[in-house]
Amino acid sequence: MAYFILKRLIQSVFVMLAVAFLAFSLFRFVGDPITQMTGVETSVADQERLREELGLNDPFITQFVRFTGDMLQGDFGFSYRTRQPVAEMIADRIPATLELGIVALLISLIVGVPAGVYTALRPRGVVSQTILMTTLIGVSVPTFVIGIMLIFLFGVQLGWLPTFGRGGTVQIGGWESSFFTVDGWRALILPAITLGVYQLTLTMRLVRAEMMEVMRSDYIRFATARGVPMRRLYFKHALANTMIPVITIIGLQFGGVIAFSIVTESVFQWPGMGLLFLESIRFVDIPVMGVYLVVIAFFFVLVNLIVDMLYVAIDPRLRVKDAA
Amino acid sequence: MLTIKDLSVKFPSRFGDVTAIEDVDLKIRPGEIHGLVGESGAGKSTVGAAVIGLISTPGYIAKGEITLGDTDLRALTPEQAHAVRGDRISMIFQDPQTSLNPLMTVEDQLIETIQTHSAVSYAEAQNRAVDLLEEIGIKNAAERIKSYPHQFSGGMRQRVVIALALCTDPELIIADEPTTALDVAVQQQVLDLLRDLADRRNIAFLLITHDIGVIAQIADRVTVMRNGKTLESGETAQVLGHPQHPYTVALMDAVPPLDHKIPRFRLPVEDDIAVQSKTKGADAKAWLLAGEQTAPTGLSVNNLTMRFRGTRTSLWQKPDSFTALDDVSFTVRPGTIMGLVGESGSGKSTLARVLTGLLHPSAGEMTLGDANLPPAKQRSRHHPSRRLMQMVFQDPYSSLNARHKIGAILAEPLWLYGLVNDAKQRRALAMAMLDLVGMPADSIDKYPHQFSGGQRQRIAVARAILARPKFLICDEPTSALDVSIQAQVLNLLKDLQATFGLTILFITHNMSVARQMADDMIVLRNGKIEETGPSEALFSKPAAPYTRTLLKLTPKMPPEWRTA
Amino acid sequence: MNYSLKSSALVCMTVLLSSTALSAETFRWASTTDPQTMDPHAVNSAPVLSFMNNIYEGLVRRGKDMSIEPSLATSWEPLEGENGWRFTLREGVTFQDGSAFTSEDVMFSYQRASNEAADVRSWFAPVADVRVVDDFTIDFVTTAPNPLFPDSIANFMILDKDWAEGNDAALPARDAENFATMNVNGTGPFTLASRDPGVRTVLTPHEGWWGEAEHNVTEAIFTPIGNSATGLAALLSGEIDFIQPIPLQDVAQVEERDGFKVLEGEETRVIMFGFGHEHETLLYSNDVTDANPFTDPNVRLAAAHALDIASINRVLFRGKIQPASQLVPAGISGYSEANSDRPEYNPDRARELLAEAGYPDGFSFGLKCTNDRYINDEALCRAAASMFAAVGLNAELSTGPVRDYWPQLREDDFDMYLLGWSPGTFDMEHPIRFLMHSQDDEKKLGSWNFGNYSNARVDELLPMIQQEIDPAARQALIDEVVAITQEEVAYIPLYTQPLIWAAKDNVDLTQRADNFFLLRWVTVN
Amino acid sequence: MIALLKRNEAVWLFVHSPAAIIAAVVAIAIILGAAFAPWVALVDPYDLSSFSLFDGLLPPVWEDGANPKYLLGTDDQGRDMISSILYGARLSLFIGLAAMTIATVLGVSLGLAAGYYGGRFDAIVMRIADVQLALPAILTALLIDGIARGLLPADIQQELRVWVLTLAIALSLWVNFARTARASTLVQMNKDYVQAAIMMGQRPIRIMFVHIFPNILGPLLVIMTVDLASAILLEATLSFLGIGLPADSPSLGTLIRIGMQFLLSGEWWILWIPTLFLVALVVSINVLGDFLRDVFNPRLR
Repeated sequence: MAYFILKRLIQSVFVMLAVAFLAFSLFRFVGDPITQMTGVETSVADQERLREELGLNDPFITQFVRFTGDMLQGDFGFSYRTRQPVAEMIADRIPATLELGIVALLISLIVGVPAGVYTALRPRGVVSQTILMTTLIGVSVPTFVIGIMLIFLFGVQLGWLPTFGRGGTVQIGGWESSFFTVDGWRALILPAITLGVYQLTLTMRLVRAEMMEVMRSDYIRFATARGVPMRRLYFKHALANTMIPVITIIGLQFGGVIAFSIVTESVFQWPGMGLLFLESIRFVDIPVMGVYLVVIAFFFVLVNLIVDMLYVAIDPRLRVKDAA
Repeated sequence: MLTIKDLSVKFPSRFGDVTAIEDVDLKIRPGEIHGLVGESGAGKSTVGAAVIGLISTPGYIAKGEITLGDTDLRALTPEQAHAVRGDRISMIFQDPQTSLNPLMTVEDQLIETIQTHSAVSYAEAQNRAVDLLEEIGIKNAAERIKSYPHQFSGGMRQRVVIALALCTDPELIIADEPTTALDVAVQQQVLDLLRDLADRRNIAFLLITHDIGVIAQIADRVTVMRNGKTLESGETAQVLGHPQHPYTVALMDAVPPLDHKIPRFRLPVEDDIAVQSKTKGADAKAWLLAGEQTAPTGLSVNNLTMRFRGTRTSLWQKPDSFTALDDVSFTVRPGTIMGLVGESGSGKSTLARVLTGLLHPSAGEMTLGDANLPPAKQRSRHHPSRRLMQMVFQDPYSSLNARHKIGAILAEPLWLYGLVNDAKQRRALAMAMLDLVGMPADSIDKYPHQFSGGQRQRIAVARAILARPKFLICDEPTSALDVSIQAQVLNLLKDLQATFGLTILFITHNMSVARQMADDMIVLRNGKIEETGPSEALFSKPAAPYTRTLLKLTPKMPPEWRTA
Repeated sequence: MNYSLKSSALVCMTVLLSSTALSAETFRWASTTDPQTMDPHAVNSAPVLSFMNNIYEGLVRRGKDMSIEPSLATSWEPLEGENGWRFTLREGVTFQDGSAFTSEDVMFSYQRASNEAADVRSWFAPVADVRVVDDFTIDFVTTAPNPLFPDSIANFMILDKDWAEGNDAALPARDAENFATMNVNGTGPFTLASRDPGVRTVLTPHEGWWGEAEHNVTEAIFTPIGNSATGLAALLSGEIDFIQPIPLQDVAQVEERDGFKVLEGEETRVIMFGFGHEHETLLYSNDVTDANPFTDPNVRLAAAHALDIASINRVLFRGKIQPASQLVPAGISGYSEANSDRPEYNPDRARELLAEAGYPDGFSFGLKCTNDRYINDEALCRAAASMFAAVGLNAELSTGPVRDYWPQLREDDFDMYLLGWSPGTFDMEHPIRFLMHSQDDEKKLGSWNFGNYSNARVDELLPMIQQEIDPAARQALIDEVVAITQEEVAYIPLYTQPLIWAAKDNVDLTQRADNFFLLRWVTVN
Repeated sequence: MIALLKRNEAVWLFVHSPAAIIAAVVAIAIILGAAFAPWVALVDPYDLSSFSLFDGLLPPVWEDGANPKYLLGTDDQGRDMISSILYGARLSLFIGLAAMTIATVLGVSLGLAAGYYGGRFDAIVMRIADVQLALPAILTALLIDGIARGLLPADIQQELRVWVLTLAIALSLWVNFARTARASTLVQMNKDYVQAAIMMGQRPIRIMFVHIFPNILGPLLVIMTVDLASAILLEATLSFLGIGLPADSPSLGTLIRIGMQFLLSGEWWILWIPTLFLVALVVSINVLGDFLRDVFNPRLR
């Protein structure tokens, strides 16, 4: 168990380093930060001096080693755009993105899992077919169109929900949360739905497929033959077994959810990491872009570690090894 | 007690309804073990499913009656039917590996079943569960009950399955191939348990199986089914000892006896491949014989050891290794059949894989004919042994590439080994070979899934023979086949061996089959050779205690039943 | 064609205050970009300078009509006996932390803003020396006569010396933040209450401000909203009171709705096409690879005749742009009334000119454009390319974000390019210095003249314009430059970009032509 | 009889699935329209002289002020909407198909090899896949976009734009194929026909591509359709974020991005007609994917 976790950790470190390398090497090509940092009237010589000061003229390897080295020491550098420490900027934005991602994920689970179970158990029903078709259309509409439509329907026409931002937030030990105010929740609804729609469909279809597979398994047939109550059969026996592959995919997707929140955040002016990232691209703020990528990779790695541990929690076969 | 009358089950399809079973009649009395025997596709499992009301969708009961005691099972609402399940009728499935929910402890599964059907407290249910496990022979039940299914061995797991079927004290248990996935020793224990339960608790069993040996051993009465119809029914000794229906007669003929060796299985005329025209087959035969006119080739193995490294689970602890073959030495005489028997996990298949170069042994030497046979990593793709040694696999469903036509499958050894370089010739030869193994020539443009298991196994044999091998490894070639098909394939192998002077290593778990095929025998257990020697001597006077046990446990029929 | 000057064009759009009883109001507004920093010397960009003008003040400031008026200096006059200006400072001014404002603060701010670390130091290129005369008098000595110097430092904002030095912010932050990046201490009408960069910035009135408040805002909350559709939705749903800018195609929608109004004006930014004047050959041509037809003024004129500004205005800009004849819009000081005609739309004439120049079948060339810098920039270029194609000028259009754009222009990687220019000093001299004078790195002239348009007479005229004090004589010099550059088609000036803001009906505010939005002119009714 | 049954299984299912038929009709219509756009379309959006700003912002024929020449109206450049959409679909489908093909070839080769060889090679491929997974699609596209900007000379960048975008999308999709191919290969590796081939001494390349590949094609086909749909959507999303294609080579995504400007302005057709078109295309591809899934996994029916 400990060895298993350790192995995953080593793999994770490899993934992180690789991402850092890619992030760093590729973002150098995004554009020239200097022209974005300086005004119209700044002379070329002044620009060149700034370039030298920032070390942008150093050889690539030197820059990468400095970048990685600093990062390992917890020094994430300063933003070219705002001159603030990148670590602080990103840290300030993490709660917004995470809360959005988590709520989107929860929506997708709370709606997607029961819908998947339902459509698996009544595959031919009219309701099932309607659900399947609706969600199919749901994933076929680009996220940004869904977002804008929701804003204009619920924000402008009906005026029920805010159109942008996070609403009221509460600081809890450095974590700025929208979970504790009505305003915060109201502001969360639309972006979370926008972000969750795709995930919801994915979850639903996955649960459906796995559930249908599980329902055909011998142990479900045996449990039926023993007269185990249907409700228990579906939710205790079948669903638990269904969740094992579902958790893996959700884990793999969570990184995607966080990254896809770039689109949602830009549509809803949601002050998360994605929005910061987009702004940084516009200003060629290389330090922020690099750290953002590494943070995304970190979340991916972290979520997958958690998934591995969840596995162990759900599946007794992975817990001990004393099978005959 | 259970009465089935004129039962028909149909499955709607786009070509109209397909009848799965038709006009089935059956009666089971309390405490009776009723064997329902038949080959695959006979519809025996559908009968069981119909009784417990679990016919897989979209099948439905077209007509007939099913009554359990006074209850008309067909008249029940779905809720009532569900209440009957487990309470009055229970079921045991074939594979104990898959019939238990892997995520729940045995205790949870038992208690949930008990509490579903009787209003007892949790503690009481718990007590009953422990008692039950002890009753069916699980030691230390109070502790073991907390375990998860994967923590039990195969035989123990099947006991747990039986306990689950039993825990509500049903009147009838439907056992669908309950021992097929088990080794003989465990099979024997489970059969004993069933017999005991029938006698002591007066539970009726519907024992569905394809294994006539099992029926012969414990069934009180037997019903023979074929193509969805019941052919014959009655006392076991009556039906099997004095079969009336021609099909039952043929079936009994195809069962390999354990106590003596027969030269060929007697097959119903229309099934016997020997009758097929051999005009084209003669071409193939001629081509094969025209190959190398060398003497038969033997094989010897010295001190072969195979160790598997376990998966690493700890940083500090070295992973456990598992010894699959432990210092195995033997010699297969040229032109003979060596039988290799053992239970699952004995190392039989590992041995085959080491010989064919799929696994690299930890130690030991192999010699094919006069030449050293290099182990896997040193055996190049072009080594002569690649051709000289061929293999027939257990599962004909997976040994042929489902996406390749038969023609391509058969032509493969011909071009791979450079035996025939002209594509047209290859095709002609492949067709001739099909004829030789008793398959119609138009099979060549079909895909494997268009054939039955037995036909596929013949194709697999044809492919192996087309390489002009000198040494053939048959790894359980008939264990996935019905008994009558098994007889055909065994006959075919014997014919080919005789014709082409092949040397064969015949691997099987079935002592009776081994007796019919082998000239010499090896008994393998836990990677070690228990006993080896000429076949007749070994079967008549087994020296090793293990061999004796195996022979004792193998179900056999009273000699007087034999009609042959 | 002669376009008359719209009365409201450059003069501000002021909505008069309707009540004098100013009640306490929270005012929320949004714009597309967040000011990167709270340090008024660190970044010379419009979002920062506009925003910081609410908090800090300069010696002079611009009024609602862009005219220079006293701020921290009450008066200024040319120095006697040498080049430069003497500023008399306002007395009794306090910074937001309560400390008093003196000439030492101005001196300190000058040193800070002209330091290498400051992005605004180019403002002080003409300054030779600064001398503190007494607590409320300070002299700026310039290297040459500089009549426009006071105008050029309207955005030069004054920090408190003690505060900056005491907080290790004596120099603007360069590669790391310092105290002044996130904190302020100005003399202006508002002060920073809280700041969450990129999310929310809250300003509250500075109680001790020396001026008389024209606003009734008690709290002002700024949110950057990058997506224009979202921004508009936020306004229409009532979550914000004011947004700058809104897309011009949405003007009709906003106007139609009750409770909202659109403020339209004209920015000082002129959009134009430039040419690679000194390229020997075209870089992106399939047919003409051995010459650069754009070196011929007639070819450039043909391109100008090919463009149908009226259609562009009607379809792309819904009638909201003013066609431009020169590089500053009418109303800016130095605007050449004498040269206010622009080449008319005449495709036949364009074809003729091309034929005369030896290209009867036209030729292909590369046109570079931004897609995120000016209003409808990409659509404009596509339309222009289509119009060019109609006369045989086949433009290979290449559009990209501005972050890649300037480096490409600096590397001379274009045949023709799009550029927008807003004269920082609100005087014609500014575009002459940056866009028309030949490139001269040493003197820092012609630094945005990417195609290196070069005319010896123009180069000669620039210093004369810079030093001429007499307005009429100066205008004559400028008229000559404009005439030359029009004659030679140095650039094709297209139009003046519109300014379109939207607000709730109950908000009164002032739209200044430099697109600066100042809270001190806001009232919420 | 069984042969006939099996062979016509797909056809039979298809004929009995109205959703699949409708989807196929829609998809084929769009694909044909896109393929023959140069012959079908009224104007060529790439030929700047074929349209004029004079015709800009005309509504569809059923609205007031329409020009019957332009059935679905024109955009702000005066381009016929139908022509733009056909050319847009052409480009979107091209990018989608090309990205999917690259992803399939790359992913399946790596997945097959990883499953076949196992051990260290497998571990390396899977770690690379992890890294790729840790860089979600949008970010991959941004990175590729960035590197292309940096490495390619500016004059060919514009022409290679489509390919850069295609590659970016392909790179974000290949992992899916690699993981599926690997998992399926591992299953096939345990099948005796593969063992037989190895035993016979066949070349690994042949075993992988001639023996294993046809057997893992089913699940791959399903992923291919699903990924074709996501590739098209991803292109649209990237264009929305401004890192897709330039406005003069409009894909459906670019058309939608441009249309977003007219969300409120009254010219609804510039946004909603391409959007409707995109949704119809993606839905029909997804429905066909579902159908394929059913064909290959009859148990889920």
